[in-house]
Amino acid sequence: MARKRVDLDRRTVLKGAAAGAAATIFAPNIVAAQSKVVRIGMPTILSGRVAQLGTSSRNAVQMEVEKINAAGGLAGRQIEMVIRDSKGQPQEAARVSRELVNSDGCEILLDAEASSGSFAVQEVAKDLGVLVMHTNSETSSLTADPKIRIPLAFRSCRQGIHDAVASGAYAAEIAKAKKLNRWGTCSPDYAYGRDNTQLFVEYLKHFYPQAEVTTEAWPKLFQPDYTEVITRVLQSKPQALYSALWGGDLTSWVDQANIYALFSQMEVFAINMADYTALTAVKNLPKGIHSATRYIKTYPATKANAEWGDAYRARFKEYPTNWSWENWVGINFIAEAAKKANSADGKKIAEAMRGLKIDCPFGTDGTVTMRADDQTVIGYAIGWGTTIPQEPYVPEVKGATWDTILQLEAEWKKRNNYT
Amino acid sequence: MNLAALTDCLTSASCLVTQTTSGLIIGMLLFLVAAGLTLIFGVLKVVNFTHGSFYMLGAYLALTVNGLTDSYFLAVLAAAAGVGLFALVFERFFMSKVYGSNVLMQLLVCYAFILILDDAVKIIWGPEFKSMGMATVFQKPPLFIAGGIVPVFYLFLIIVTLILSLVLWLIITRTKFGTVVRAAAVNPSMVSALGINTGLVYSGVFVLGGMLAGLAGGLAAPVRSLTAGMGFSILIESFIVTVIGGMGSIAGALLGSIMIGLVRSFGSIGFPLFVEGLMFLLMAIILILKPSGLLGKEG
Amino acid sequence: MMATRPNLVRDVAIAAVALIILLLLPYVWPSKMVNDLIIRVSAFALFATSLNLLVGYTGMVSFGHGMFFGFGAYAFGLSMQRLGVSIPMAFLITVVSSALLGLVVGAISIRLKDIYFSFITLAFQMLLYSTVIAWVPLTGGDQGLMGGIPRPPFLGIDLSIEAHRYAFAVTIMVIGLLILRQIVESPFGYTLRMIRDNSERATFLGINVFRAKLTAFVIAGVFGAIGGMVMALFVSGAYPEFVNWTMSGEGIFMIMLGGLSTFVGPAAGALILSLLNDVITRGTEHHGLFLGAVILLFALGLRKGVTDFVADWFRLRREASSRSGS
Amino acid sequence: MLEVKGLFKSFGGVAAISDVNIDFPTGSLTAIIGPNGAGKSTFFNLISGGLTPDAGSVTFNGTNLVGRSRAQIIDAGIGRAFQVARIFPTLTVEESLLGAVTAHRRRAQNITHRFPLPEMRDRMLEVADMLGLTEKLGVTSANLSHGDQKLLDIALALVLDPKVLLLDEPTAGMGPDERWRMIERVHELWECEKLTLIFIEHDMDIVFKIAPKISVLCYGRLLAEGTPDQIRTNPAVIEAYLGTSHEEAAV
Amino acid sequence: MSTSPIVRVAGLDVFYGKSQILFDVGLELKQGQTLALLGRNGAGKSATMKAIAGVAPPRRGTVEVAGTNVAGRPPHVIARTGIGFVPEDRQIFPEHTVEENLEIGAKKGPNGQDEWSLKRVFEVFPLLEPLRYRMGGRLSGGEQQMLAIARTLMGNPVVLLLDEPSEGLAPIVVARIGELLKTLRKTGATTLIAEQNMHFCLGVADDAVVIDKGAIVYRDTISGLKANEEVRRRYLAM
Repeated sequence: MARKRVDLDRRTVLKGAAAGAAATIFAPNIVAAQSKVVRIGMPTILSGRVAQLGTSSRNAVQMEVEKINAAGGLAGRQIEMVIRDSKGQPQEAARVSRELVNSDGCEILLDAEASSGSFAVQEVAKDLGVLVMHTNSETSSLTADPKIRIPLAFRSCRQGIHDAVASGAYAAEIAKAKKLNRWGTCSPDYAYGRDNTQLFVEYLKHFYPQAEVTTEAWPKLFQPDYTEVITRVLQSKPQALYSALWGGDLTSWVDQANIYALFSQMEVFAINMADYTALTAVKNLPKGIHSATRYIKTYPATKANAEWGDAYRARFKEYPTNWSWENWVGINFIAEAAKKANSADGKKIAEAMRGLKIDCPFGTDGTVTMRADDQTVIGYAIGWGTTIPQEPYVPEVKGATWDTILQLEAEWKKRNNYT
Repeated sequence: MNLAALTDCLTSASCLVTQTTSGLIIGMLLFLVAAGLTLIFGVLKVVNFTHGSFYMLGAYLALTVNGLTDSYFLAVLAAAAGVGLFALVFERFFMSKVYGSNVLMQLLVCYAFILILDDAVKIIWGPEFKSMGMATVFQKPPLFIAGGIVPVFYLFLIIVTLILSLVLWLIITRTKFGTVVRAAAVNPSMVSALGINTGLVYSGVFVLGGMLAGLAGGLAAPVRSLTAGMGFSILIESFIVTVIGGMGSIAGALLGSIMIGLVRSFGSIGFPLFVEGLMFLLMAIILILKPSGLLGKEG
Repeated sequence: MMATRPNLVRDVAIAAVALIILLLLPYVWPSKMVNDLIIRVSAFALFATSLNLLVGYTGMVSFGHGMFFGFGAYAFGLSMQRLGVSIPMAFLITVVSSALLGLVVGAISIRLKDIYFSFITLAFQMLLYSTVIAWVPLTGGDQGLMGGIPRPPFLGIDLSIEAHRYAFAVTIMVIGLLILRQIVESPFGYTLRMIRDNSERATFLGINVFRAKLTAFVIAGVFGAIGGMVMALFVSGAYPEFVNWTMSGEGIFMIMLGGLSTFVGPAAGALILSLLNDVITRGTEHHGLFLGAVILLFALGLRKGVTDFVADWFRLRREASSRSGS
Repeated sequence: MLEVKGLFKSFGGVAAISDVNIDFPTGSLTAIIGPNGAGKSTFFNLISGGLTPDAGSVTFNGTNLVGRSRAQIIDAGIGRAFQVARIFPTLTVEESLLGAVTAHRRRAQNITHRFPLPEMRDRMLEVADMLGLTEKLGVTSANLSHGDQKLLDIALALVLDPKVLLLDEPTAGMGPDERWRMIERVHELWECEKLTLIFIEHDMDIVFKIAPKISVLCYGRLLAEGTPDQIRTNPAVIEAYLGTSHEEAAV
Repeated sequence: MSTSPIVRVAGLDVFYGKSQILFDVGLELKQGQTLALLGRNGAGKSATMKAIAGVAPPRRGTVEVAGTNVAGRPPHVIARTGIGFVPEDRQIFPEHTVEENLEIGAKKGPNGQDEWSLKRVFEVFPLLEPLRYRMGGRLSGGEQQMLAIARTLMGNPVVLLLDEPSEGLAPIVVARIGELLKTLRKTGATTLIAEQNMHFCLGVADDAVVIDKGAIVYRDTISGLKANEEVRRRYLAM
């Protein structure tokens, strides 16, 4: 079956490639603004080791665009998605984005890139003056830092600082109850891993000052063998361990830590564990790992959330990812704002989007809001729970309180001179 | 840098046991991949950049066979056999066409296969990362030796790889095939003049090297996440190992692997933020002192 | 019969014509996509041609040349972001620092022969890559230099304007290639060829092979870094991918694709590979499969670079005409 | 005068050259002969800096050359050509010779001018003319005939203005006519350039015809020295070359 | 003794790069015959041997072994037709023991002959037996020469090609090798010996061909050659 799909792919691909080349080289000036459709360019990662993130983003967007178009599109114009692979390389993301706008006539960019790519796309959007929705970059500074922020750029995904406050609060509560004072960390040695872990520790100590970090391990990103990292952690015998490892790195770390019986020797908080890709991949998932929710059907425990999860799974034969719901939010914000502005023009949509609140299965209270002052989404569901080895994987989720998050976020912004 | 922690570790039996076994396990799995790489280079003078992809293929084949038969041992055997077969096809129909031509052409053929295999794996097994799961035999609590923690599975892996190294050593030194292979590495034209088809010897070496890589992939599969592109980091580490040991020297590869394993395990105690750098540093120092590697021949 | 050798005047004239054509192109063919393509190709052309100074002219197969491309991008980006200097000053800093890097890496690597040289250059590149990824406060780690590279105007040139950026990139490329051309056609260029052909014999002519190789390595490093700088200006950032091994792999492929026996081969290869990449990624997410197949076709089928075919064709034609003439 | 005294060199414990003492007066022409493996090429390598002796001295006009770099030995005036022509296959004859002149005049690192520097031409043309390569200047070295490659190899040594020229089997692998042409050139060279010439040769007809003095090496030792007539009748030399008579007797 | 030749070489032209080394070389070897190929250094003896063995294939010409033309085939194919080649510089595998060197050469002959074993080799070459575990690289020149011959014999060749077996060896050792070849000759071996040392061939060979400047210039019995002062002086002596 897989083979058949390949053949089909290849044929369409060849046609597509030829047509694309011809279109771009011989007719570079497509004036899309006058056409009936509105093109939205979507650079994302469709190949390489994290390709699944990109394909799951594309899937979610496709599902939503069908609905939006059925309901009239953007102010009467049908959406046409132009989705391109950046291979996860920022310079390719920049190139592809420029090309999407300059020669494919895209009027809006839906940036489904990892953080590195997002900053590159942000630069392109700044240069070309188009509306961009960052759907996956969790790096706080992208929208929080006024030096980087631009008026036409929005973010529809979780943000590092929100996660950190929620995590700190949850971990502190467990620590208090179980007297977990000696902590270790084990996170990938790159920007996300470092920022995430540093902020977590900060808020853990904020809520539970007795906690101290006695050991740190920083494996490389995509490191295949974590043995030395695991034994290093075991040597220092912390009572609890925090990890920001994710994806395949997390699962191989879990597999390798498992045979050292690490999970029976300390409480483990792995923020990215409760993501279906990781949960379903690990064959011998240890019971009782604490994790924040990425996307999980059980939280928010609403019918809308469960229905969306089931629909996605029924259609694509796989679980949605964290990136799927974030793209859902991104495309729906664009659609709602266009409805409000009654225009498909980027600047008008941007105007309408600031402060907009929309209904959303992934909101804590059934809605999410695009905060006006820094153009990033708030009110989405964040929670923590512990794992069990089979469905529903994380049966009980304790939701974070947004009031605390927003208050501490404001203080954090002040400290960083972001206001 | 944390030298105090390192001295503490070196004087504590439990830490020594844990870190030494962890160093050995890192090293021995690396050795299986590096041994094939160095063997192929030694005999054919070809750098097989696809060796990491062989390892990846081994892991995926093991995953599939494990899923079908639920037997880790069959899975490992199938990985070795399957990759050996693939190596044969690769050598006969592609690599052998660029022997004796520009090194860059050989590099390009390998580069092409790295790209193709990564995509092929994604098409066949899907883009998401996979995990094979531990065989029930090894789902046991780790052993505690002198206070140090030694997982049962790793003990098994160390023993198996040691046995494999021994078998490899016996093949190379005690069998006619091995004797011919060593001779072909030194003087292929004389070997040919004695009536031996060197082309077949080359294929044999490629197959043996491929089987080792496949075996390593299969053996490690329960503790690795399987994903397209997983071969590359192992390839780079194998290069470091073979260069340290001397290109073409299997004993050198063993020495290099164990050194790298120990540098990683003890380095992570003493220099937790510089483990990677430590490996490169070790390589640079060794190459500066001995430009052809520890056991390499002066070229 | 003396072979006619290209003289400086002729090369300058060709460069001037090429530059004028490139500068006029946006007026004749106003496509932003073509502009973007040419800017990227400018960066890669400098990168590939400088690599060919090592591989093609000196016979030093470096697997780590991407190190300089990435280093140039970061050195330039960081000078602009952190030091707030002018663009010419940042350019100077980039050139000097990459020369120093070339000197240190070269002094260690050149002692090694053949495949060992290749690997140690690759190792240095991977070390730099690891450093870039891990040194988050300076480099931004995997996210690259964030927030864009400032592009303050200088000498009436404002690189935040696309047209200026385009003109700047092609001018740098043409001048850079002209300088590299001068180097390979200088006495030093012929010293390098002699080392490539027979370095043992070269020492018996009194040539200091180590010194010549080191000089070549530093020069190649500097021009590789300038290529990286052009790329950093274009994407307004610097990314770890620039320092990754794939960059070196692509550089080698550009050389092979374009042909390493002609001076413009690598630049032609840069153009072809960029086009190929754009077309393939546009059409499929399985670009590894397609690019791999193209590379295989090339390596097992053509076995020669595109400009090699052109050069052969010219030679055959010349020989045929001289034969019929005599 | 080039004086070799007490020269020793061994490889892995096997002596390749042991206790060789030979003087080469200025302007002399000497042939070195000896069976295969006698150490003739090693001897040349030791004089020209290709190898460093284990013991002994090589003195040229009063200065000891042992331990000097190749470049210094070249500057002192020792030039050599090789048994298998060592040339630059992708360069033309002209380019190779010009490159050698450039290197010799310390302009190898020059990047500001175009190759070739005009002042290098005369010497190149002079040497090309001397060795009869003028017609072949534009030919790529790899495409030269075997004999011309050997001539180019000698020319590469000659452009460096040597005072002593070492030729390792200048006629190796040549056809009969080519061989004599080559040796005539070599002889002419010796006469015109006032060189001290030392050459290794297997062809005894040639050796006896042109060499006023012959040194015979055998198993790394100097077996005999003398005029052609002395060598021809030396019993030790005959034995070394033709085998002992007892083999014949044993039949 | 059969009269039809086992090896018939005709019209060999060999080039190294652009220069022609052999011109129309031809020779024949009959069963049980020992033929000496004599000539001075560089006359083309090795080139002839290598062309027959396929190590340096000829550009033109035929090499018939038992009626089949093998010119241009890979060396191992030619070796399997029964051509046993002992190269000039012996090419012992230096880091293999004597026994391993022999083992590499071991194979059955083209018609399944399996006369040579380690045991038989050590009978014929008693000097090698005590050296059996010594590394090839640590043997003396004479020992290496014996090993090289023995190694080729292990492959049960129909014809033995010996390229300058006496070269670089001390006279006493040369004598020993000579004795050995005589022993082999008595066993009915067919051998082509390239030599510059005529005296060495006198008791060993039946017939001789003289090669000079890449062409065969003289053919006779070995005793005929010995008697021909003129030819000897012209092509072989100093």
